[in-house]
Amino acid sequence: MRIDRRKFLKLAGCTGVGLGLSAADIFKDTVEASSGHSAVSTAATRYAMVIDIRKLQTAEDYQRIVDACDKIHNIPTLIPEKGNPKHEVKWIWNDTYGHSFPDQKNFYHPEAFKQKLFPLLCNHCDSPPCVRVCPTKATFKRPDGIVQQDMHRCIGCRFCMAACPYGSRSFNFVDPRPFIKDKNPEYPTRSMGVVEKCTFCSERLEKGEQPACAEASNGALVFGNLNDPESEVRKILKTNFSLQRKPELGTMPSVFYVIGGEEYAG
Amino acid sequence: MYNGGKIIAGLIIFIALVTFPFYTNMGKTIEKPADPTAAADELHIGNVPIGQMRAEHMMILDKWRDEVVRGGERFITFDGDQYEKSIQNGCLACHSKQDFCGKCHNFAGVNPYCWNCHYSSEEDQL
Amino acid sequence: MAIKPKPNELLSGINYKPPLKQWMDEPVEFKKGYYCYGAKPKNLEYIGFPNGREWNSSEQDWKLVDNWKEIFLEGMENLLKKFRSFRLFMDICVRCGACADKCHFFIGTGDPKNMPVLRAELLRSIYRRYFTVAGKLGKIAGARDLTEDVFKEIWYYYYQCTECRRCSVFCPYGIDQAEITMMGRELINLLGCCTDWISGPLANCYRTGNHLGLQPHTIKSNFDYMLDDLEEHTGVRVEPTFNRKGAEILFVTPSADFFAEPGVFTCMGYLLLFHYLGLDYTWSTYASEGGNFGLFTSNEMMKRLNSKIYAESKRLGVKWILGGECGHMWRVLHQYMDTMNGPADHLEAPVSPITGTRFDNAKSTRMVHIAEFTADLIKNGKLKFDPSRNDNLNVTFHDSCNTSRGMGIFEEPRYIINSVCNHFHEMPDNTIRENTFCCGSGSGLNAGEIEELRMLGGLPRAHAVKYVKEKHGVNMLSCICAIDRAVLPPMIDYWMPDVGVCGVHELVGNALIIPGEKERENNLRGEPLPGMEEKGEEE
Amino acid sequence: MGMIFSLVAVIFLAAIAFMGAKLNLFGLFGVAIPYLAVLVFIAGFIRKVIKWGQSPVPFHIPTTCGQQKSLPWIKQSKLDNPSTTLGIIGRMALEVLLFRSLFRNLKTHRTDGGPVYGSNKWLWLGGLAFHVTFFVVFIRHLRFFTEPVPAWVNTLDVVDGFVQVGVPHMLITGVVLLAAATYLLLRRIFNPQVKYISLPADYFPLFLIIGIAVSGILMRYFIKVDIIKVKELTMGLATFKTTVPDGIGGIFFIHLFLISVLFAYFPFSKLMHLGGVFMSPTRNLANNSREVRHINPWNPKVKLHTYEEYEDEFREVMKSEGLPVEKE
Amino acid sequence: MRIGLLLSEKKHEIAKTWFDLIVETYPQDTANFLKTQKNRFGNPVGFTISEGIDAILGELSGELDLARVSPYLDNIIRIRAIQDFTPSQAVGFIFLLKKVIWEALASEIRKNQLFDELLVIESQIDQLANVSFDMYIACREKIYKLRANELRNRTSRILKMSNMFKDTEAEEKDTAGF
Repeated sequence: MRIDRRKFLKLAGCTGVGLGLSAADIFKDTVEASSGHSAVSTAATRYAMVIDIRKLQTAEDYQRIVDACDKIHNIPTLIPEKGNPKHEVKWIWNDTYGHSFPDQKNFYHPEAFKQKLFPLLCNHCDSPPCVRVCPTKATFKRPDGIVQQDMHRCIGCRFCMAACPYGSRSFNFVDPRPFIKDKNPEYPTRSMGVVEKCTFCSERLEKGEQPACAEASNGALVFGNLNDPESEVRKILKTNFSLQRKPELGTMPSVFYVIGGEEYAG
Repeated sequence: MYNGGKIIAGLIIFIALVTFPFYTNMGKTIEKPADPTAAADELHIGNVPIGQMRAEHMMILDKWRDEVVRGGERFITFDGDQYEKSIQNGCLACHSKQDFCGKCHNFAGVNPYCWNCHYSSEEDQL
Repeated sequence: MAIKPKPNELLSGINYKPPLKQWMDEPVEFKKGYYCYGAKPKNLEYIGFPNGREWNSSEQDWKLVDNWKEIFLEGMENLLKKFRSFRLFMDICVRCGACADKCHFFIGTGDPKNMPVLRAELLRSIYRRYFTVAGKLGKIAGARDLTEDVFKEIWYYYYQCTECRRCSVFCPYGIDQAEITMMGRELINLLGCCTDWISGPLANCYRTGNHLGLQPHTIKSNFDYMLDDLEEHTGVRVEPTFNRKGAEILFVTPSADFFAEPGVFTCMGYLLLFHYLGLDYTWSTYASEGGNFGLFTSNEMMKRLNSKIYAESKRLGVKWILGGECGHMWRVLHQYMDTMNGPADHLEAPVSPITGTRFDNAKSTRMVHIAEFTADLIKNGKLKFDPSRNDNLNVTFHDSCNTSRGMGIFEEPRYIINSVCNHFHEMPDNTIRENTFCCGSGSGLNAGEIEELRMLGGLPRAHAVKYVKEKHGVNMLSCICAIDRAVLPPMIDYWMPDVGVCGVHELVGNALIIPGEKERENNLRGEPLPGMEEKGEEE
Repeated sequence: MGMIFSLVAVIFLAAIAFMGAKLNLFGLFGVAIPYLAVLVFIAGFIRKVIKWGQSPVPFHIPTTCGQQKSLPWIKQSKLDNPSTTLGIIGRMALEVLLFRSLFRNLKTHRTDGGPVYGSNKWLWLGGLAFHVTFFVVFIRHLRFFTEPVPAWVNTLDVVDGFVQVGVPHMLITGVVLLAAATYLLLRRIFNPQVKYISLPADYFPLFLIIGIAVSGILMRYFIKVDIIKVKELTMGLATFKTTVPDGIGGIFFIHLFLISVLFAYFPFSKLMHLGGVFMSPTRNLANNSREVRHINPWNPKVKLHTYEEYEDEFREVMKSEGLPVEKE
Repeated sequence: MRIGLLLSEKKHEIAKTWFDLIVETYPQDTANFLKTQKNRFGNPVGFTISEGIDAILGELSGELDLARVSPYLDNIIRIRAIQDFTPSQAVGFIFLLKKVIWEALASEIRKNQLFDELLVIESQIDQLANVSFDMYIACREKIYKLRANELRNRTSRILKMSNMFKDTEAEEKDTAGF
């Protein structure tokens, strides 16, 4: 999908129009679509991630996953005493049950489950609102379902951050380079003034590797093609009960949380 | 001359501004950066003649960038070998940022923003 | 169809669409009512101007001297050497056109050569031809030969400029057509081609001290007559002094103020004010003219006429000088007098004897504008007014070109008017203050033979007055300029009757409560005051 | 007429340069003419300014565009009617940097509800955009005349390319310069008043500058030239060690030649307003002529009509009216 | 009147054509200026003409009330009276309206046989022209009066110099001479 310069300028001119879009407009047709549970990607490939929350037990389990991502993608680390919390950049991070699934009105979930942390990342939605609002078409959806962002084209307008219901996007308020702990010379950094997020490690996929987080998770995070009935992710989803984040918004997330059940009992 | 002081002061400032290139380079001998050794019509990765690469590398890089980011076509085959269309892992694998890119860019005062994001292994405290 | 009318035939006399030529190819056409009569030789002779002769500006042959071209060009070279403004303004105009529609004569007449830029180009084309390298290329470089027709064109249009400086406000380089017009007129005067209307007052002023040629005794008797009137209206007998040595202040105002209506009413205002204050001041019959037609002629003539004021102040031994309401008079006093005839070491830095205020802004010239003087009095609470005496008036204020753009006196007169009147309305924004429109008759253009031109030049001003007349019922146009007072009445009379013209100090005179005055029934014009109409009729 | 002439002249000049490049007259077009042009520019500029300086400012004639300094309780308009040196610096800065006077430009429109007052800022905007961008473009070109290129020149380049559109990234000033110059040209063609006053000398510099901008933009984005060789040539000029590398491309010589023509033409044209604006006596003088005496160096001796002469003529009538006289 | 209806329908078009024709009675450079600068204070001439046109056309569409239309007509004549036109040129612009109306409405008039009504309109225009002549003469008289006042002022000044002021004071009105 190549956009020539002229087209881009035209789009850039529409930025102002984008400003006028309200959230209602953004979600309107996705909500309609979701009510029927029908609109599902029919492409050959739709990458997805299944997170088996049962397999994440110790703090180290969680941290290993985040560290793997941070290191490989040159993600700056927030220095607590210096950093403004707003400056935090996160591709994959952990949060509480309440923050992760605010729409779950079931008070009777097992208490231990509700105490757990959940790894959160970009949901690579099948109907991504961030793509719709991007005035420069820097964010786009690939045929394989990955919601990708062209950093060269990002103008830092942050419409996508406003549109994303999952808070999966971070803005570089400062030059990130001084805050990168272990530099990966094979991966670029970002510059000040652009938005960034999880890419499902598209660069690793092209080399036939698994996403870094999945690789580091000891099987807790499983990556695969959702549209392939034989894929591992489909098998897990077929046999386990899972949750999506805020499914009622109709964004159709590609990240699933296997929650299990009996092990929380007692 | 009337108001001579002010007028001459003004003229001196003006002349100083206009002749800035002359006195600032007084006595210097400027060597242009040495040409890369390859002949202009030899082919570069991507089947582009070196001469054309020199004039239009920014456009070729721009094209490759779109192919990688948008199309997921990360690799290019040249002379039977695969090369990654990447500044960090491709270009800089053969060329030195300082010596190869930097010399001409600095000489011509052209400041691309590639380096804002793309590391070169020879600097940036790596 | 027999009934199809062909009205165009009725207008066959009109030159419909002249081919669009370059302006240089368009010969000047002298329109009746747009140009003045030529100067009479006896007037030029009296003031020692060269090349005076009997000639008629409406005739083909102007009887120019044989070497007129050399005189003109030599004069031009001389002026270029003497005035940086002239040389600069000849060189740097970029013809951006910002000034084009700012000139009241262009707006009124639509004649493109009345755009300030083009009026200046008339002279610039000569400058390029004779004084620049590129000009040798001729027309392509915007240069042209000086011919008799070109000279006439310059003459025609340089007496269609009132030196109002409105163009200069908008010019990005401050190019001032007034300055260029002055240069052009200096050159015209070298050839004895001054207008009759300017040369007459010049000669008069040089001889008798004022434009009207009033001799000392006439001034005196004229005053007596005015004082009788004043006594009749106010019950106060004012006793001004003339040529009195040892007075503290010398008062100078345009002679029209003690001779012409409605100027005399302004003069009555001064007289009442000074009487009320008990000011130790004197008038002069020798320096009895504030105005200075030299400004419209040549800098030397300006100096010769202006010198009388300092000379008289020295002879009389006064401490400082007070000046009445006038436009071009103040341009000269403010910007030229000290340079030309100063330093005024025989005087003292002016201090108001009533309030003790030092007029620091006039500490070198030692001449104060009466609006500054009066505004200071009012601010210090030294004057008692009954503004209701002006209640029949809806007043607006016309900023005069010279005091606006050659001095910047905007707030003082407004402060005074607001203190003495209850009903004041400004004209629309872009027609007042530094953007003010000219009366159309300044710089010696108030000659009767160019009535049409003056009416058209005054049109923009008249329309602004008309606007406030319709909107606020304005019926009095106040101003601080004698030329305005002289020419605005007929101009207003032509465009929209029933708006009067007055000086600011006439309003002051009306409202001022003077100890010992009788119950005022009439204003200074002898018209009944508001509420007194009945009484007036009974009597 | 003047417009066609100027257009043809500029095209002709471009053609000369192109032919020169074709004929390999690099020494002439790359070295001799640029040197000559700069020499003519500097010498001509100085000559003109000194010529102005040789004429004094005999009178104090600022155009006052605001309230004067008078009584302490009346607020003076310190920038539009300055009375101090500081005020003048402010006024001149506003004038030179922000085109204060053009900002005042007026145009009023008739609507059904009556006249509406509006300012007309298009000329101001076009003029300012033109001059500011021209200046920045000029400064930006220092990268061809300095080695190493100073950081501030590089920074300017980065700021100018801030929108990061296109490759090589578009420089805003170049585009705005071309747009503004085109606006100024169209104004001369379509505004009847401005058309009427325009001379060949008004169209010529505009076409020349448009030609320079177009050739520059072509070179940067479309018809590439070898920039390293260009800088080799320009640095040769700057260090007086001239070299003429071959194979630079004709478009560069068109660009360079048109610039040379602009430089050489400058001191003999209206472009001298660059220097003149600083010397305009209606702008650069304080309105303090009653406070401080301004000296006219050639203050003429003139024949006066003295009081004595006056009294001699009118003594009898003065006495008859009781006016005091010096001599009885 | 049906033609009145037609007139008000096409008022805008007729006004524009008439305005252009009037403006073209000026030299071209002036005409361009008048056309392009439609503002009241910046361009009083153009404004007065267009304002007057609107008023006159409004009146023609209904019953012609001279008292209502006169001030507008007067505004235009007052300007043209001092613009170096011959008397016929100064007021002849009224007759241009006949041409304009005919050109705008000819087909409708033919189709509906409205010649009688056209005659009425034309006689109204003639009426306007008559009034205009009166106004023109009044303006010229005013100018001559203003001029005569100034001439008298000049002579009175000479009388004044010979100290005969009191005899001429009654004439000292109006303009002073500067």
